[in-house]
Amino acid sequence: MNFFIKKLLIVIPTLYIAWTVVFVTLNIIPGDPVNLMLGGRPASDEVRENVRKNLGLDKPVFERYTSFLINATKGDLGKSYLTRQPVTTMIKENMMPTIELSIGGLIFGVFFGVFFGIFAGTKPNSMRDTFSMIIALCGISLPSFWIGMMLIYIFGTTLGWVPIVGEGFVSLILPSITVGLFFAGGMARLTRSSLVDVLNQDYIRTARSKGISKYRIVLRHSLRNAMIPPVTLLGIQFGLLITGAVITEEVFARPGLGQLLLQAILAKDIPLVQALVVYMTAVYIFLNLIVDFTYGIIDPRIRLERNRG
Amino acid sequence: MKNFSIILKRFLLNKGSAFGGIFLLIIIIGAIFAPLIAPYNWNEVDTGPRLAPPSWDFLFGTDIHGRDVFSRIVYGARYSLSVGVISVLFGIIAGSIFGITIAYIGGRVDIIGSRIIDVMFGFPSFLLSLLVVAIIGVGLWNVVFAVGLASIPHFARIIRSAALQVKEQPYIEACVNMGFGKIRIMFNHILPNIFPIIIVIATMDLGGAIISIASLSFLGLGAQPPEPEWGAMLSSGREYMRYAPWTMIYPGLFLFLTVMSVNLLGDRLSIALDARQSVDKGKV
Amino acid sequence: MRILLKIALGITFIFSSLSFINTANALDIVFAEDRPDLRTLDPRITQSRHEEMLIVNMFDQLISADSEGNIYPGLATSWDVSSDGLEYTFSLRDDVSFHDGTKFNAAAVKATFDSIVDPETGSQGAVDILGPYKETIVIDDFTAKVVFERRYGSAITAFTETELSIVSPTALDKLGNEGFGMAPVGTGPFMFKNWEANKKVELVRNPDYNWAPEYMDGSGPSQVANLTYRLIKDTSTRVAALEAGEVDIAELVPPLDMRRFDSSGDLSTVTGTVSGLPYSAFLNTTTGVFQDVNVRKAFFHSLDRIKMTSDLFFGYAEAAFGPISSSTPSYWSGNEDYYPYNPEGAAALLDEAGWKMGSDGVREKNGEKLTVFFPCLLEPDTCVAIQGYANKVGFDVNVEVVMKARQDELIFANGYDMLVIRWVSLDPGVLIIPFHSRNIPQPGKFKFNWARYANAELDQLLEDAESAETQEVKDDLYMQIQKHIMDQAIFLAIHDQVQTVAYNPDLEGVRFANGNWQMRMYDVRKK
Amino acid sequence: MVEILNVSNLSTAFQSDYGSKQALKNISFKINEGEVLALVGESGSGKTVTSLSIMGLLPNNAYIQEGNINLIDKKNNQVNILKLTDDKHNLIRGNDISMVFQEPMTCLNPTMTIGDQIVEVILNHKKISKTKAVKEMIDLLGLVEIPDPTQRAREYPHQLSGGMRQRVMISIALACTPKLIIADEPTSALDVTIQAQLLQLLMKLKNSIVSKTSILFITHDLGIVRELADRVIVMYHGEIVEEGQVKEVFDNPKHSYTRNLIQSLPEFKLEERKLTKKDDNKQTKVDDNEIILKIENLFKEFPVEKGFFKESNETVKAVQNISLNVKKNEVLGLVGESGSGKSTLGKSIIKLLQPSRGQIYFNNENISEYSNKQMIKIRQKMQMIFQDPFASLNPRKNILDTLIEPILVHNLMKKNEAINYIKEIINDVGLPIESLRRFPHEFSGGQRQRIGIARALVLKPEFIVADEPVSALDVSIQAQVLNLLEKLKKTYNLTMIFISHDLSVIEFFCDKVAVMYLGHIVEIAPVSKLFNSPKHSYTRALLSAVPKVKGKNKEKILIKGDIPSPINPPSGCVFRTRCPNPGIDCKGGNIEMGLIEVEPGHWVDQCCVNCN
Repeated sequence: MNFFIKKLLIVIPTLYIAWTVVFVTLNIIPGDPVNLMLGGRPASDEVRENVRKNLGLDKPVFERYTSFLINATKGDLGKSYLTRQPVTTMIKENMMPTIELSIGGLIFGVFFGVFFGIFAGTKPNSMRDTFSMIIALCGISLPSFWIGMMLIYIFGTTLGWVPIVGEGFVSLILPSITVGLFFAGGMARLTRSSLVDVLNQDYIRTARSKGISKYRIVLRHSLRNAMIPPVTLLGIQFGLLITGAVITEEVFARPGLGQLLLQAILAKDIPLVQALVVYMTAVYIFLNLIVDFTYGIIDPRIRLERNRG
Repeated sequence: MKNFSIILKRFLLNKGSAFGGIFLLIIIIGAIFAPLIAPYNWNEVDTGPRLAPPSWDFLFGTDIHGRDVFSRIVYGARYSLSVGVISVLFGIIAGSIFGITIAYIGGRVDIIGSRIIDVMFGFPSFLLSLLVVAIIGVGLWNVVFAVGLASIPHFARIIRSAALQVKEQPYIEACVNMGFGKIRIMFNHILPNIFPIIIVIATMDLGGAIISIASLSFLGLGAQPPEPEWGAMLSSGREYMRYAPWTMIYPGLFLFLTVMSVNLLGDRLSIALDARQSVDKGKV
Repeated sequence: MRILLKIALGITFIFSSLSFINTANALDIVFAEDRPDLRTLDPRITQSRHEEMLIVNMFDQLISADSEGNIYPGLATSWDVSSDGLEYTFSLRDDVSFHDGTKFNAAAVKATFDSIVDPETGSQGAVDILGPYKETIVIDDFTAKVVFERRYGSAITAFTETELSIVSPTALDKLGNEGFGMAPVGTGPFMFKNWEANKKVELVRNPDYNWAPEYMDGSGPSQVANLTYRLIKDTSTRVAALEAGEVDIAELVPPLDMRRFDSSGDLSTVTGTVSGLPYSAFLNTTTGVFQDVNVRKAFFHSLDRIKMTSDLFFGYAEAAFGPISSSTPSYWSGNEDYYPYNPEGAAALLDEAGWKMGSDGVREKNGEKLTVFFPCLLEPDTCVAIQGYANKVGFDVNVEVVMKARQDELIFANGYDMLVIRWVSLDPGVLIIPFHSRNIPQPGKFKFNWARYANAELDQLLEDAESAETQEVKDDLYMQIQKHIMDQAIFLAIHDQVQTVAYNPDLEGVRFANGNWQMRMYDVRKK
Repeated sequence: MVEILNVSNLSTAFQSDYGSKQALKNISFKINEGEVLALVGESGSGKTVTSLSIMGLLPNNAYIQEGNINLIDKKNNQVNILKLTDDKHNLIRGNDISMVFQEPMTCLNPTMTIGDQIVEVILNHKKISKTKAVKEMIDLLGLVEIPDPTQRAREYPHQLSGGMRQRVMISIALACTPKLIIADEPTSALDVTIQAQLLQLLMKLKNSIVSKTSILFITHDLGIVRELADRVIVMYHGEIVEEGQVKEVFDNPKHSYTRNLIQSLPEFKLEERKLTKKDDNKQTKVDDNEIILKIENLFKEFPVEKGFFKESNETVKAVQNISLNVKKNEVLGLVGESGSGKSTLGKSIIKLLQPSRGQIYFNNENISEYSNKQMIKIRQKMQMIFQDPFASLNPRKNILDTLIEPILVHNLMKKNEAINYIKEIINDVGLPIESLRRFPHEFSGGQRQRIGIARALVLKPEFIVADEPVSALDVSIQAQVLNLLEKLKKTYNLTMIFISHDLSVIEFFCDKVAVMYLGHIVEIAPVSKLFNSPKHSYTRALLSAVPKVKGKNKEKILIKGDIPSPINPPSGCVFRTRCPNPGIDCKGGNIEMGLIEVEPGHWVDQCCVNCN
């Protein structure tokens, strides 16, 4: 278990580095934040000065950096320039829809991905292999915003089966498909190729030499070994979920972190962008930790090496 | 040269790459000879009635400004393809140099290098390109640079692992034994041997790059009016989706078919060149 | 676990909402609002018409005006103006109370107006509409006297504007300026319930509301029990939701859908030509190619505004010519004879100004190209249409679709050649905002004179018009103002603003507020 | 003799991009009950394809053209295997016929415990309860001499050594006491000493528990055939060229291919040389030459990479305190099993690896601290020949480029002058001139090794390290390359270090031999002295483990257990844990290692000097 404690310790410096990188890049952005913040309001020069002071923009960059860091440890990530609301509440407000969307996308992606992967991998170069691989290829070639719009057009407006705006579970179906499709394509291709690799391994030939039936070989021997690369892909592709969220929320006009981030970047709302980026990186690293954990379960070599390590 | 002819035969014979190849050829020819193929000037307002449905003289109908959608798609091919290729080229060249150097020099340089890659991998590449666009401003060529930059960690990681494998080979040790310099070994011996992998991941990622650039244009950050980039066309077509769906369907369809054929070629190329190793671990 | 709970809740919600819809008496209306990024619901601060769409139904004004602009008693039963036009004495209704129970009286009026002019409040709209306000004197509980520093011609119409609605002083003290904006308390027919950022705002019926203005059909509390504003930015999603019955009323419906609904009759429609500044473009007179008045005139001549408007709006909006729309009081019909569509004339003007046609179809003058940088925040398709026409005569218009933050930045940096604007106002007095020289924006001072045109004679005309005594003097002064603006070709009007609304056919009583942009929902009821 | 398997005119072919290739051409043979039949031939002779055809495990691009295989199964009714459906065939696989494969490292499922993989085959064929099957599994592990079986049953394959895993494979094969066990080169991937242990185990089991079972033993090593098999079949290019009793075939082979196969064995080569050159004066000529290479207390340790920043505290002690010297024109042999550090030593000498400590003198110049720049001049003089012919040439460069590049880099001569010189060298290594234009993949293993040698000679070196130059080649080609090396040694007046794990090759080629074990040199001696009167117990055990075709079957000295981990080797004499007859203080591990000269030119580790 101390492997995971060590891994957790590494998370903090990575987050810190990610946050610093964003702080530096965002400060390069041209445009004076005070102007932007007071954009809408007429304000005399002294008003402008005290705004600059309480934003702490008059202090040199390094001092701002340390003071921001101290507040961050206390959980206060500063206030958004535009809405003057604390950034953490804004994230909390918009978090749920994105989480629902990501989970929907994940379930759709993993389910169809692994299904088509196994369906194709067990009979390489057969009809069903080429068929499912073409579908998987379509999965990764479909631009998510186009497929989203087509889904709305077909199922929403013309057929009217699925509510477009509505609340709750039903309105989650189309967006999850849009986010999940790219995910499913990647998973299917990888599951298939790793299954084919495993079926060519020597220990499969040993199993056959033991007179084990083909069906049992696929289930008992090859599936478990074939699952390692797709799980790795799972870890890396979480990033795609966040990307998907930005576009899908725009197409389906759903509120969420994706929208928030897009508006924040365009409106150069520095504290909000920083908080969002750190939040997304934290989620990304956290999910990768879970993936690492599943490694241990699937592959004894890794588990044993870690207990010793 | 027998080896090369085998690869070519394996590559062409296969029906998948045939479809991919033919479609891509059509797109490329369309892009180059756009002025001849496109019936109208892509930027000509009111060439026909506004939002007219597809008909013989307007194959894909017209958009809100009365511009012929078919001509705009043909000219749009120039943008979408060239844009994708340039951003991947930029990413691949930078990624290769960075990947090979940290792989070959190894030691502390390799550790720091791979930590940088891991941190950059912390950001989803799309988020990275968004940030870059926020800094350098909107515009098609800014987006190209942003997507290229965002793809460097991905390329560097795969090329580094491929270079590490080649570095262990005895023929590289022989080069060291014969007193060759580091640069000569890296670019005269290691690079040619990982070239197949570079080509494969480049083609596989070309599809992804085209989509990312189109997505950024869709969000309004990439191509500005009146550029006929497919992503931007999709975005403006969205307003009139219900009564003029053709302004949205056709640009998206061509974007999809182009990316599909590029991915198909990438797949077949990887099988033909039998670059089994790390690349096949999935389109990461 | 929480997510499972969420999904279970979602399912129950669907069932409940199905059973919910067909209960007869309690009428629930869902209004699809165009802009999600609402910032405040405080009438004293707001400057965005989208926020006012909700505010108009939560507050009342001293004087109430119907959609044609006729005046009726509102919270004030009667009012009389002093001979020198500086004092307005209002006798107020005594049977009105705020949503939080506080009694409505003269003190509330004084508190509201004093806070508008207080810089701490940071008012963006109300402070200009209140004009040369001096103070309010509380004569007795239900009589208040509003005193101006100098004669203010458009005072009466000003008191009918949503921005001058009366707010609850107790709520103001309790919540403070920013808090109030998030949870407003007024006297209007609907009370604030909750606000989910970027998603929806829910209002409920004010049960003891019975001081509706005369022009309303009903009296007493509104028949609408719950009024929900769903914020749907994407037009096609908004219209799709309307057709699918998930939303009862939708604003800013695209013209083509309006035409479809009118012909099919599945949904009822109503269109209002908005008064105030039409959709028009400022030409920056201080930098770039538009410093030369002839180039500006040539640009005006190159556009066929009538054809462009009919092509883009399919007849649902009219082309505009003057700085204020035809439905605004004191509109000068003379605007219509300026700058008809005349591409040859435009080319001649440009040649005369030394801009020779280059080989690539773009005009040049001693090495410099005739480029126009045109950041476009509103209606990108119209900007592209303008670009199409102008480029035909040799301009090279670069359109960049921008967000508000980017546009503000460009305004401060004076980094633009053209910018688009539209403004809802009931009174020609609005012209002082974009054309008076004191309103030229500086870094830090956000003002609306984006043409950056400073002319003492025009300033004087604007100030006199503001304090004109009689309507005739006012009309004459505003005619001279409009003539001056059109002569200098600094303000290119394109088309009138229209508010295209479609709603569920078995509803009636859907009614515009004054200015034809906001919708008063009080009278909505089942047929 | 009851006949249990009858293969009659079996032909198998492979379909590939290059068109179809005939693997077996109409072969027929019989296997009798309880018999050990050896199937011998070089790579590509079709011996493995035969076994896969019997088991029905041919890859999917292979197909059986004609012929049939009749088996008398346990219920002794005759069955034609080729006609069976896959399900029917499964009943036989693992029950009537079972198989042991060549690669121990990859033939066990990494994610299943050893116990489960054995129990699986038992439950698959025997209808018995799980607990009984587990009990049977434990007994089987004991049978194949795996220590502490209950604990091992719970471990995973990656926790066992190659030898142990092969024992598990054997226990799986024995699980259902099959009629026939097919062993496809079971020991060729293992070290000589471990191979000896396994062969001895197989024989023990054959004579005790599974006497009725017959074994089809596939190998390319004639020594094993001599010691193990009753009958032998020799295969060449998919055809059976000779069949008969082992003794009869070895004494007077009828077919010319068999004869050539036996002749080209290093043992016989040595025999020949002894007959022709009586005076054997090669030894003395070298003694008075000056020392070209001198190594003092050389150490090489690799850090074990662990943790986030790869900080490491443990090290792999590959080379420990090596001192030796090589005279001009002398060939020093480095012999030892895998993990003994012989390749690391070779690479450290020519500075491919930077030694941790110790001095290296080349032509009396101390090059141990030289930077890469300073080494460039020296590198010309020291070259290396690599083991794997397929990976030692850059596949993307034709032969001319590979050879000319070093000359141009060191600008020894102009371009055209260099081309002529290269033509000369290509001729010397026995390759046609046109081969210069072609690419490595167009050559056979032997030819590529010749190119590797040419590349080593192109810079006119004085000293060459040959790292197992012939062990990847077939026996017949091995002989040709060794002859070539000997000729070039004279014409180019070279000094060499010859690294190999094959003792007979060392005996044939080298003048002086150093035996290495776990990073240390345990014995150095002239080749004749070492092979006739070995002093160190490890050398003695090593020599006895090599299966011999010629000579009597002398008593084998068996070494127990596996090679210890180089990360923390045993204290004192590193061999003490496996020494067949360790002395008292030697066992205690309190005697330091160090070489003592017991006879002129014959050094032995002091630990072994006094313990026997």
